[in-house]
Amino acid sequence: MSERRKLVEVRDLKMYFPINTGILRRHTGDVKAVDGVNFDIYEGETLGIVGESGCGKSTCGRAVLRLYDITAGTIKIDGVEIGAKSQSALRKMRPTMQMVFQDPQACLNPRMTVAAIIGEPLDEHTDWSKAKKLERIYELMDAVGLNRSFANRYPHAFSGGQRQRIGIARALALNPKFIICDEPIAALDVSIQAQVVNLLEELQDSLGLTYMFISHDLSMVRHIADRVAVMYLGKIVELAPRDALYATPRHPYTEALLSAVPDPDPSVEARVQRIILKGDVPSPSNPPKGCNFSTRCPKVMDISRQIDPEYRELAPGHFSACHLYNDAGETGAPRYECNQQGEDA
Amino acid sequence: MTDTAKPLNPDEAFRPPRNQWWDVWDQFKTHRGALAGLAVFVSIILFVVVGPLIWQVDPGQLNIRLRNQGPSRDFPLGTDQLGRDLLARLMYGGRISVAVGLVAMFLGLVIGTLIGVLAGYFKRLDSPLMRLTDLFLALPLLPLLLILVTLFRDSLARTFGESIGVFLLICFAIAITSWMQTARIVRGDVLALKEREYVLAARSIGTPSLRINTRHVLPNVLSPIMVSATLGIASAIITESALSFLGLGFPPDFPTWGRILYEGRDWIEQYPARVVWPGVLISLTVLSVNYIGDGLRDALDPRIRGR
Amino acid sequence: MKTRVALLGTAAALAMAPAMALAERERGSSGHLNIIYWQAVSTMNPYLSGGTKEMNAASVVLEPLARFDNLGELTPWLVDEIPTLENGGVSEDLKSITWTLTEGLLWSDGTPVTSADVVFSYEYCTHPEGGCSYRDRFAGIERVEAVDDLTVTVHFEDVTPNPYLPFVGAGSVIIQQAQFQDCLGARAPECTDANFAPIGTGAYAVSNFRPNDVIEFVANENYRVPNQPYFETITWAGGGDATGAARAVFQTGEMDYAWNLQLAPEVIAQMEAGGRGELLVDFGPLMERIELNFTDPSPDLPPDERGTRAHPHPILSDIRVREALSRAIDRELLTEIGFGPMGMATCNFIVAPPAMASPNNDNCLVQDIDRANELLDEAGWERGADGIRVKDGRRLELLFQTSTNAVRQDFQALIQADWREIGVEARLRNIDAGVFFGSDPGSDDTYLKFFADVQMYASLFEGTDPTPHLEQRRCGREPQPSTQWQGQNINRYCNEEYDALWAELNREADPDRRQELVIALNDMFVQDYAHLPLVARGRVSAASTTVGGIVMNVWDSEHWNQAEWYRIEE
Amino acid sequence: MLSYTLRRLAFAIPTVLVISLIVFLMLDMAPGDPTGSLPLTIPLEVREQIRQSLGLGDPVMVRYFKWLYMMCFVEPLHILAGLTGWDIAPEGPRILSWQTRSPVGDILVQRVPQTLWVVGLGYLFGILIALPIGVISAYRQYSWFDQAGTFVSMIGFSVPTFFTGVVFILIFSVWLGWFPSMYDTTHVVRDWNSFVFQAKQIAMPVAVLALFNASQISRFMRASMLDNLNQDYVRTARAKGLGEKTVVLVHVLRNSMIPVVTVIAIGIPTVFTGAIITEQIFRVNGLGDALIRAIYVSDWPMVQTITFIFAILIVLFNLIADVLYGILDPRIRYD
Repeated sequence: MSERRKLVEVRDLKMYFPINTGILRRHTGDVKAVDGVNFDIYEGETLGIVGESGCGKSTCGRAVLRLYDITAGTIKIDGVEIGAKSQSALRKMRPTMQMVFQDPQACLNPRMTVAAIIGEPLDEHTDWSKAKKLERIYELMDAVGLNRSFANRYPHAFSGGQRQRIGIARALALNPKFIICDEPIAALDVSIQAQVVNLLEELQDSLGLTYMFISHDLSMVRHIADRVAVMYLGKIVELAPRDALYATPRHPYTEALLSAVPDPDPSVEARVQRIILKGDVPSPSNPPKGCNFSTRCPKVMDISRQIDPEYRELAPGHFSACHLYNDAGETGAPRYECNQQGEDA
Repeated sequence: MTDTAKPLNPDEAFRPPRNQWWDVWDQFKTHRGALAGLAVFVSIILFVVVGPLIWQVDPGQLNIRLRNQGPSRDFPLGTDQLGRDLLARLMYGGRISVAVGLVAMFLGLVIGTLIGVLAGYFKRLDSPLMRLTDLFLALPLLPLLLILVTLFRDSLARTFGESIGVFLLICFAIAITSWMQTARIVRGDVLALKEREYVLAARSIGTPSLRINTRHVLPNVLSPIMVSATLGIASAIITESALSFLGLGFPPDFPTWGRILYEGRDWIEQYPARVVWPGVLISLTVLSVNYIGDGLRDALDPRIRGR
Repeated sequence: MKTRVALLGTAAALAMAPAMALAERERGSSGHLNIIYWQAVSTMNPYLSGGTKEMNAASVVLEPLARFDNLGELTPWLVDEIPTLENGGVSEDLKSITWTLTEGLLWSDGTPVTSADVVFSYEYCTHPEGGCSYRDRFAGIERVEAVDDLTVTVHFEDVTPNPYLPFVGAGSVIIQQAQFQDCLGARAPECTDANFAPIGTGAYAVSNFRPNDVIEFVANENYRVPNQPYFETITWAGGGDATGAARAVFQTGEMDYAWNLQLAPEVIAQMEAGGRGELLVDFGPLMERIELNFTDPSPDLPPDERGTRAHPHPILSDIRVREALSRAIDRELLTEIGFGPMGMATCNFIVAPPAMASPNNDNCLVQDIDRANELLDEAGWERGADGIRVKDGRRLELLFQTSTNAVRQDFQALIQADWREIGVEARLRNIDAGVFFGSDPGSDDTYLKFFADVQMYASLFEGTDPTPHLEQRRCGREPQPSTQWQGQNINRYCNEEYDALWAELNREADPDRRQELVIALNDMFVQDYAHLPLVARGRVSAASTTVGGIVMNVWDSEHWNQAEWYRIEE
Repeated sequence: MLSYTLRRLAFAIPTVLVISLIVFLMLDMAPGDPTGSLPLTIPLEVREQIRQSLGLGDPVMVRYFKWLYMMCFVEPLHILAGLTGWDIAPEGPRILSWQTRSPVGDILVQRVPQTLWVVGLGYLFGILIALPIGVISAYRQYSWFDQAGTFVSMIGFSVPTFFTGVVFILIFSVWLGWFPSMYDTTHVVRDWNSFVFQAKQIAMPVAVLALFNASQISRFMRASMLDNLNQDYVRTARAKGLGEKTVVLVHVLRNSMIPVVTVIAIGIPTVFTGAIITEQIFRVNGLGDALIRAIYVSDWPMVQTITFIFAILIVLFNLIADVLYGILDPRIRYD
């Protein structure tokens, strides 16, 4: 594998939301939405982020774009450290990194026309003439497959898929290198989902984009992502190239997630043994001691309840944070039957 | 570069979409009370704005020999104790009363919206500004107004002249004691709007806070603001009248509806018209504005509009 | 001797009017009386208030040694006779007066009234920390001496031709030493019980007092006239407004007596038609006037010279202008509009008592626009393009200020119209009464500073002697920076002849000569057009037709003879 | 909930203090002068002495803290002592009204009953009228009753009380002679006749206030009922076969009352502040009347004290309303 350029480097990213209680509103704790996350994204690839709702993946995405003021950590995008930059200093960086949002209805200002929405980044970052801007807007509309004649309409006149195209056009307006897709298809009908995903893939090919693709839909991630990170309760528990992850998951949580994905082949589907997780996701304001997953892990060990497992590279490019693989880390050999179970399947 | 004035779009298929205010208007039209209110309010505005152009009588013109006249061709509503034409006084008085209502409402709205947006959008300002709002809510309003008026009337009158000084003072006093509801409503809406994805989208684009507010937040809190605007006009008109009625509003040689009513109170038995006309005008204005507000509330509520 | 003659007359009148009643009426036989003061009474201690309403309410309870009757003549009240030069009560050198209390007088709590109470009343009001409102009544007194239990001598520092100020009239009452013993000086306001329910010698005693709300009185069991007062109880309500008070007497009959009904004449007339009550009007020294500023109030002058005699007024220093302004005013019309039967157009500075009012100045009563125009033409003021006169590039424009008050604003408007006819422009301004009549030296809007060209207000004097009132117009008495703008020569009038004549009046003891001097001073001031008298204002009250014995009195409290009021039986 | 309440209370105290300071400083700047309302016959030297005796010589902050101490400590003890007869009244100066030269606290004690009676009854009747109107209007939305109710309530708060008050006096007092035009504060209810008199004299001011209050509350009631009538649980209740009466009066009404109760609680302080005009017109010598008269004669200690009391009432009832809302509506929980 040739040494690819790292476009995004995230180190120990933390995003806490403070909780104030009591008569004096003292700071008594934090919602640890993102609690020490590390990953890189290589130029031109798609990193999928999966996890249950509430695990912090959207927050993570927004934190990477510095839509929040992060609690700790560093974020380097295209060689520039942005973790501690002020919002006004960030402004110049904005064209590099863009975002496509989850809810195509909510992400468009209902009181602006399509042209105005797509043109807003241009208004902010260029001093082009109106005509030039309009030309660019038409170009973008063509690129995402919207009829030019819709330019003066308001968002409420469009279907969900069309709205998402508007959102994508807006994200593309400034020729970004890096786009975070925050569950861009979650709110769409299944028939539309494929269209949008295909559009994203086409654009990636033609424009050389880098994606961070956040989703809870493992099959869709499998389709689009090059590498996949699994998040649980504010932490990345496993990160691996797509095929490695889907073939040999090295974290009980990943296994549980994968076992829940329906297989189109009924014969396979019939044989699948679902791993049913017990209990609820603990509150991110009060994560359990030791491993975050220890309260629900089917393979929990005593050590899990005491010590937070280290996030380590088990195989080249395959990272995991689980005590199960602590000793076998070098060989990648399974230590317990859990992996055999996977092979059986 | 192409000329920006040139039609940019040769495509004939372009039809500007229907502005959504038309939808609001369509819904508004179905509210009969609101339509009637609008008609009455427009007539009152015409009465006080255009009226004096048609009925060119100086409201301050004394006609001592013709005082306390009943309705006649020269004085359609009669004259007061100094022989001033009641119709002309009502027109001019209405100008002031309505102007106070509009200006005070506008001021109150600006203050309330500004504070609401700042508090809702900037987390750091939220707590202090909301405490400030609570503080103002806790101020006893009428007494405060009375004190404000007694305190500053003369110094302002000196700086700006009698009429403008008092006008400014009263508008300001009413505004400063009535912005809090607007601020609270706007803050609540902004807090919700701020989390909307299109605001996040704008942030991710790099739109600065000021423009996020003017472009994305403000237009979307317009409907609650509109409703509190109509209520604001009504209460400002009543407050001004009440102040004049307590003898603390505009100076006596300044006809406002509240003043005319106050002065007419002594004469209510001999000349009930002197009390009834200003009273009816105040009530009608407030009533019509309230109905407009009612209709607007319904029309701006998408849940109702959908029905 | 005039005083004595008057005394006899009054005594006769007093004896005759209720004579028939005296024979049959018993104390308390008339039951209950309702009085309404729309400006409510705030305290029962007149020394702490200074307001007429408080003085009136207190006069039912607290009494002076002598009162003025309805004709303005001195009447012995707690004494048997008025001390004079003739009967030896007033010393030959005019430096002391000796009063002898009627024997057997009792306070309403049954204890005897002694000369010590009189002395104490003096000490109470003159205490330097007390803030007594009637302090000036006791000015110029060297000491007050209790000669024996019933005799009091007041020693003046100087020759005092009019010794009838201390302990005379409703504002200078005798309070009980026993009750107010611990209330001297700064402690005065702390004695709430005493201030709200003073023990007095009057016909009634307070049974309940709520400040600014209501007072309830019961007949004084120890009142010196055995069968008086006729009313058993009085409810003295406060609050509402003048219209409501008038309505309550004239129309609904809820009230028997209403005080100070300054309402539009037509309103009163209409209400009176209800027939349940009648209007009581009498004229005292209260007069509405326009003061003309003799000094330049221009804000361009340095602050310590503005409005001082260092800068004579650029327009009003000319007597022709002043006369023209006076002649242009239609006083009869003002009276008709503003006061109706409750006012009288006048051209005098001293309008009452009748004997002191000058008969020489009636020429101003009729508006004379032509003469006014002539005078201004003579003075060199030419009509400009807009009808306003101009001289040497200066427009004949005057800033006209007064307090905020419906009648005054009507007057301003009318006078503005009158003056416009002779080419004078008046810019109108009205100032809140609390500010205008306030004494705060920091405010530029007080009538004392008079930073305007002309101003209108009403003024009066206490009692029947105009000497102090005339003194106000002496040179050097004007408000100025060096006196912190205190002083009563409001228009900064200065005339040596006037000062000399006043000095003569101040030394003169002979009543007839005094009268001549007062009229001469009045004429000198008025004929100089130093200020423009407008309307003599009457005191206006309303009484139910079912109440008898009321005698309106403008020289003392309206309730001076409260004991003699009675219910007319059908 | 408790912590929320305590925190709100903790904020309420500085709020009230800041208000009192603001009002105090404003009054201190006032151009009016307590001697301005004295007759002109009182000479100027005497006026200056009166000014000094009123304590105007001290610096502002000294006067403020003196006032605050007396307001928060001396006056309440005196009032308590007056009510209970206990001997707890502290020695030393009290807040003195400039106009009456008597303690402000005593005057307020005299004034409160009138205000409570007249204005309180006006509010109570207003609520009693408003609730059924609101309920029926909402239940029969767009019926003639609703239209009429809407119209009447619109009239109710569009016609200022100073207009209705004057018209009422003219009609019922002057023309018909049914009710007295002036309120007698000394009247004591002893028997049936005196009760009838009391009812008569209180009727007009109460009616004016009730009309005004009813119109506002009925609007809230109607809106709240409408919100609830469209909820799913109402359909469920009907589907279960519950009687219409039970559905509306038990289920809907109970839930609709939640916001209305808080609106009513918030409105209580306006009972005191808003009735100034009504008290003025009907000559009810209550708190509002005391306030406006004090303003007319520049009796600042009185104005200061009454505004302070109003501020406390407003803060207190806002707090009560919020807490009430939290208790009544389980969905709302603070913290």
